[in-house]
Amino acid sequence: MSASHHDPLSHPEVQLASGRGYVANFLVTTLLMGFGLWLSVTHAVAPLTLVAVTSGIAAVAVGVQAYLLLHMNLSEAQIWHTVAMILFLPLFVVTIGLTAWMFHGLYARTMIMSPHIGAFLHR
Amino acid sequence: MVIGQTVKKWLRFTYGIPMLFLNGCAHSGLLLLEPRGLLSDTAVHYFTLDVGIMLLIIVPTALLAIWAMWRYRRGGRGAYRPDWSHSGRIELVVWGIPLVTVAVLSYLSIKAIYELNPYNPTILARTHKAAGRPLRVDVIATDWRWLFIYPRQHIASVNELVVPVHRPIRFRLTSTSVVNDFLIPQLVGMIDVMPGMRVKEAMVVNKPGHYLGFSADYSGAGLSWMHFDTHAVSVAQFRRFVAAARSSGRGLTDTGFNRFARPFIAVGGARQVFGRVQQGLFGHVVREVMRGKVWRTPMDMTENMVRYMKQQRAEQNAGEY
Amino acid sequence: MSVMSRSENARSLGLWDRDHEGHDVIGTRTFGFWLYMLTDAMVYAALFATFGVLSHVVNLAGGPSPAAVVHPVYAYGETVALFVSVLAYGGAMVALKAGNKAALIGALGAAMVAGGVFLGLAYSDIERLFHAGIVPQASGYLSIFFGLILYHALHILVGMVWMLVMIVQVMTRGFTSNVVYRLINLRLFWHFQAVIWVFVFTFVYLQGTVL
Amino acid sequence: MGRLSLRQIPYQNPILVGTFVFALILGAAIVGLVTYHKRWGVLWREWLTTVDHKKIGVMYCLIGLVMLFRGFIDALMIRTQQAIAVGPHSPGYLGALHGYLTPFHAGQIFTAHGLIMVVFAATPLLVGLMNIIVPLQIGARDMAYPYLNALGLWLTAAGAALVMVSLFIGNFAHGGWYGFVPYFELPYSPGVGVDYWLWAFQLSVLGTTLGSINLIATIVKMRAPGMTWMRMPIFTWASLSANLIALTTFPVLMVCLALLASDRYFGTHFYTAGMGGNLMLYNDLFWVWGHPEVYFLILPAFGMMSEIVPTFSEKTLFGYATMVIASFAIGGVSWGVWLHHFFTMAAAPSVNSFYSVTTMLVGIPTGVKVFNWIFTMYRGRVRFELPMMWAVLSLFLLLVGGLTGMMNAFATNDYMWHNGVFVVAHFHLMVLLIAASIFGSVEYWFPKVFGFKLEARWGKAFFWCIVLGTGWVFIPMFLLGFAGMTRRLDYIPYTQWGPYLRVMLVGMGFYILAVAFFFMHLYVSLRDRAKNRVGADAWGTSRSLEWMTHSPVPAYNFAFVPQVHARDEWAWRKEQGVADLKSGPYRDIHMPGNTGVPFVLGALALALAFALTWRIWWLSGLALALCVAVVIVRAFAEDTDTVISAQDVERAERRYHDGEVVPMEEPMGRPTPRPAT
Repeated sequence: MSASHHDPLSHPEVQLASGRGYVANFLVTTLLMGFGLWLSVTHAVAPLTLVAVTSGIAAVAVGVQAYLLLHMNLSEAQIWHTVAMILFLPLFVVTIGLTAWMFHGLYARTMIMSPHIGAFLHR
Repeated sequence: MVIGQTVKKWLRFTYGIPMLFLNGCAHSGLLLLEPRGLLSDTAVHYFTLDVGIMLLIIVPTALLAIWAMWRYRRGGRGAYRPDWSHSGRIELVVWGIPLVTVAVLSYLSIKAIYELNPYNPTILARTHKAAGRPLRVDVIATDWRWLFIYPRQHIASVNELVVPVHRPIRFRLTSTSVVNDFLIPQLVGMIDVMPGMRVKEAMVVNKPGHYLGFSADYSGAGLSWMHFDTHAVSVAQFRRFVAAARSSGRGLTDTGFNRFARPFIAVGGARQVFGRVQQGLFGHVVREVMRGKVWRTPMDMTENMVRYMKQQRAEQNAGEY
Repeated sequence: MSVMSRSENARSLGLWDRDHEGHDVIGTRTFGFWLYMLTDAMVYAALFATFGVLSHVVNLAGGPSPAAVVHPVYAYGETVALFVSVLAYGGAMVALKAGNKAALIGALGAAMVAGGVFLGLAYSDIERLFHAGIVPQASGYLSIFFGLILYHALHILVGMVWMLVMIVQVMTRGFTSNVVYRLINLRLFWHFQAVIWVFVFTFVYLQGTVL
Repeated sequence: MGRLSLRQIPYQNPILVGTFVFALILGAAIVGLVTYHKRWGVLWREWLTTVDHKKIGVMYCLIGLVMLFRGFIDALMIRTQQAIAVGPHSPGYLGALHGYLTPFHAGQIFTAHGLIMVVFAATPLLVGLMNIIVPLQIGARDMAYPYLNALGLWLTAAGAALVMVSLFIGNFAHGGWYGFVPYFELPYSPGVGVDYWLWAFQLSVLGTTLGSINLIATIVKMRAPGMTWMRMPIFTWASLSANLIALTTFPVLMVCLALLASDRYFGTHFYTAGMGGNLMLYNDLFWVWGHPEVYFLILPAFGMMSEIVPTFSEKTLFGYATMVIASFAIGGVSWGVWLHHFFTMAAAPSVNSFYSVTTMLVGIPTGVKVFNWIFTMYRGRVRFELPMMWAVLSLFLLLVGGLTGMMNAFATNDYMWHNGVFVVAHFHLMVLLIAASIFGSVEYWFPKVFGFKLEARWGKAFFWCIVLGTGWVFIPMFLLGFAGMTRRLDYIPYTQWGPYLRVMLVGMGFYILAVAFFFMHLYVSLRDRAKNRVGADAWGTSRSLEWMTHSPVPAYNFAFVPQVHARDEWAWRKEQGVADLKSGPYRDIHMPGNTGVPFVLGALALALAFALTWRIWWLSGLALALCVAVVIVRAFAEDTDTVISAQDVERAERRYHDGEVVPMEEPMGRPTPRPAT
């Protein structure tokens, strides 16, 4: 509880900072998001393709951020951070994925679509 | 599944034991184990298999545990080997037995789920090809009564379900306010009855008789009195019921239903029959709820309910029920 | 082997760590905070699961469709503001590595300003919607739409307050180990908001145009 | 004052007035005793402001025990009500139509019973035991974040206090501990009961999440030198897997409850039936948490059994690696089974099949554990002392609970009794398994924490009454399950259920005896503590690191941090003949200093939750602002450590070696400003 005799600035987590990485991250993610924006406002692709492509873009952007911003790597200082995140990833997928699956089926089985509400289907 | 059959027979026998114990009379009250419908029969069939297979594992395990404790108790006969802590062969068996059991049970479970799928029970299609056109019944759960609408007959009945035997019944169910759970222990399993949604259930009664039905999910103060009677009758008797309802009962319109659905604790029963039910009432109720229609629970059925209950008590004592 | 020699053998391995230094305080603190951030990510996962369930057509309840609610170009402005703020915080971390107090305070200030711009943009966007009668009470979809963006905005607000506290602490305390671990935690917190925003922007705004 | 007024105090209800008088007398007695013995200072300095993991653990356990008692009283009321209110001709008292509870009151009681038992009894007891034992087992001097540890405790305490306050001001939720939607929405539950439930639950969520972060970080970062992963004691492994579950699932519950709060307070439509809400979403989010939560409770219980069984079999645990894998397999699979809590939702058969199979998969690692305990006893020398008796009871409860669990996992069985009392009986056996493990480990670790063993005679009477009570209550309940009886009835419409319900009263009688014997057990043990004093290794055959320091454990845990050489380090040292605790010359030990901030934050959180419940907006705002302010001010406190000087350590160690009992609350260490950096 008293590690104060070490210089805190020499701690590996301080030394992780990399100006070049942060700038690269800024450029890449801003451009990726810009590309997604361009796709959606110009309606350049079909809706389903848009969903797929933008999801892909988001995945790439988050990957870049995880590596360059959050410094997810296997170095000794960061390994437990990375392990913890890898542990959570499947749980995010499970929570969202299984929920979506269940409710997709439930809507089909229990909802009576009246014409009144159906009118919004393709708006 | 020869083993399954044997196990089943044996288990049927063991059901008797607790019955003998507790009240010795012919009717033990263990409703779930006395199925009188096609679906409940099937469910009990799989239940028996499941329990049998599990007991094949659990009983020897329990005996093993008792044996180990007895033999290796301090001062017992077992040889003390403090350093023994691993055996690959035992580990294999220890993982293997549960794995195989779960595999078998999973197979059975999936088979049962499809056979008893409330929307389309395959067991019904397989065994009831020539049973004729199914009877449609729309069920609406209110706070705290059950309304059974017979859409083709344009009649409805409150807290009393009358159905012909051997003919498939197709239910559509919804609720006006909160989630209920539709259950007739001897005939059909539970299904959630949800407001703003429509679920389906199917049922075939094998024996004429009088069966109890319950609301299983908690729905508020009137839950305990939200039970209903199911009368499984012959075709002729069912026709008489329909005719009697048509001639005597009052009508039920969409606006009339709005009044009917107000919270009411059905102490002492709430039987009622409606002769002319507006067409499409079920769909109307579902849509109304989806649009946000709410039948609020007044404070005197929650916080201040002592007075309400006292009043009901007085009415009960006065013989009004 | 006799008992005596066995115990000597064991003793020679060293039974007690007489020079126990304590653990790495900064590393332990940031690890715990990272676990906390992951729980926050789980909160977002649950919110996104809710969003997935409540963006079916019946959840509009006859109200405005997602395409009529979202404004992706505007949201891209928020995106850039947030990414600039994150970049500025990165600058603060570089300054910390160099031990440069003034640069660190300046970069934190810049990150706060950019965060403020993000909040301002978000505020005017929500204001616009409220004026059009598009409120969380109107439908299930709108409830979770506002739920998501308001929860994210709340994080930005908290982050800005935290930055203010850190500016004061850096000025008064200098780079003590407590201040340093808090700066690293704030880095995790702030950079994490950018990650979450990528999801919000993509799933709520971009894909909202075709729902 | 928002909705709060004097009318909200239920003085017309004789049951509540009686409870209030009882609480008043008890409170007065405690205040009187503390004042008489002049212990207010000690209470504040050494307990309320402590950051010592052992004292925090003890306080967690105390909260758990008090709430366990409250939950038991609720159970007693449910059982008597159901035994009386059978059929239309049954008598009614106190304004109730049948029995003595109105439906609204009965609803509050079973809601409180469930919430209290799961969240405010089992959870604090387990968290408390993990708090005490885990740092000792890994050779740490404290938790990774002692201050956070205290905060978690006081948030949990605030939640428990809020539940108790609801007894006397207003009312509690009345629809089941896990809440029903849309029943818990404003139109159907217009009172404050649901709000009490919401905020009490939410406070405990916050406390438990913080606690889980703390335990995980402690285990990952604070192990003694030489303690590799595969040398970690099995209880620590179990705590790790349990807390991973808590860490990952509690946030989902937080969302689940927050969305309900939003519906109630802001009129949004997350869970409403109409207006585009989805009421099943509540069940989905709740059980995403709810099912793993069950394993959050049961994994530490398994861990406790895995500590007790080897100790009293005088033998190493069979299949250590398998046990670890099984714990994590249970934790992992528990994340994919939640729909089995609403199998009857009318989901597609493919969905139900998936969840039925995943649920059964849990049975595999659980079965492995059972076999491993049996093979631990095999070739051992089993001693049936009290902890072992509880562990054996747990084992058999697990067998029955496992059988019935597999029955429930079979989806079509579940259709038969989903909301029936069969399920109630099943999970009560599982929770009783947890309770039995807890009682076993309280017996087991009590001497470690307090320096003397609990006496055995009353303890055995207590044990056998629990066994008899359990049989007498839950066998009829299983039969009632087959009789089709549904849950949460305040009136029994079907008279054939009556005899079973009356038989259960006999079991409740045994439980009442058990509670009485438990108090006797504590009293006699305390009275005869001098007779039952023990040294470091209370049972003589324990194996893990916590038995390598003095009993009661000194504030600094270990005078020197141990070097770990083997899986069962203490057993290894005894075998090698180096089981000697004398290890001078001593050094200064840096420890975290006590602080009142967590207590203050807990009090503020209670004020905030109370104000939100009653919609007293000014108080909510004030409490929230004060919370933020206190956190910020605390961030500026730098000198939070104390130092226990080498002389103090030496003096204390000598006293321990002389066999003197050093009381837990004796202050050690003094705040020393650290050198400026």
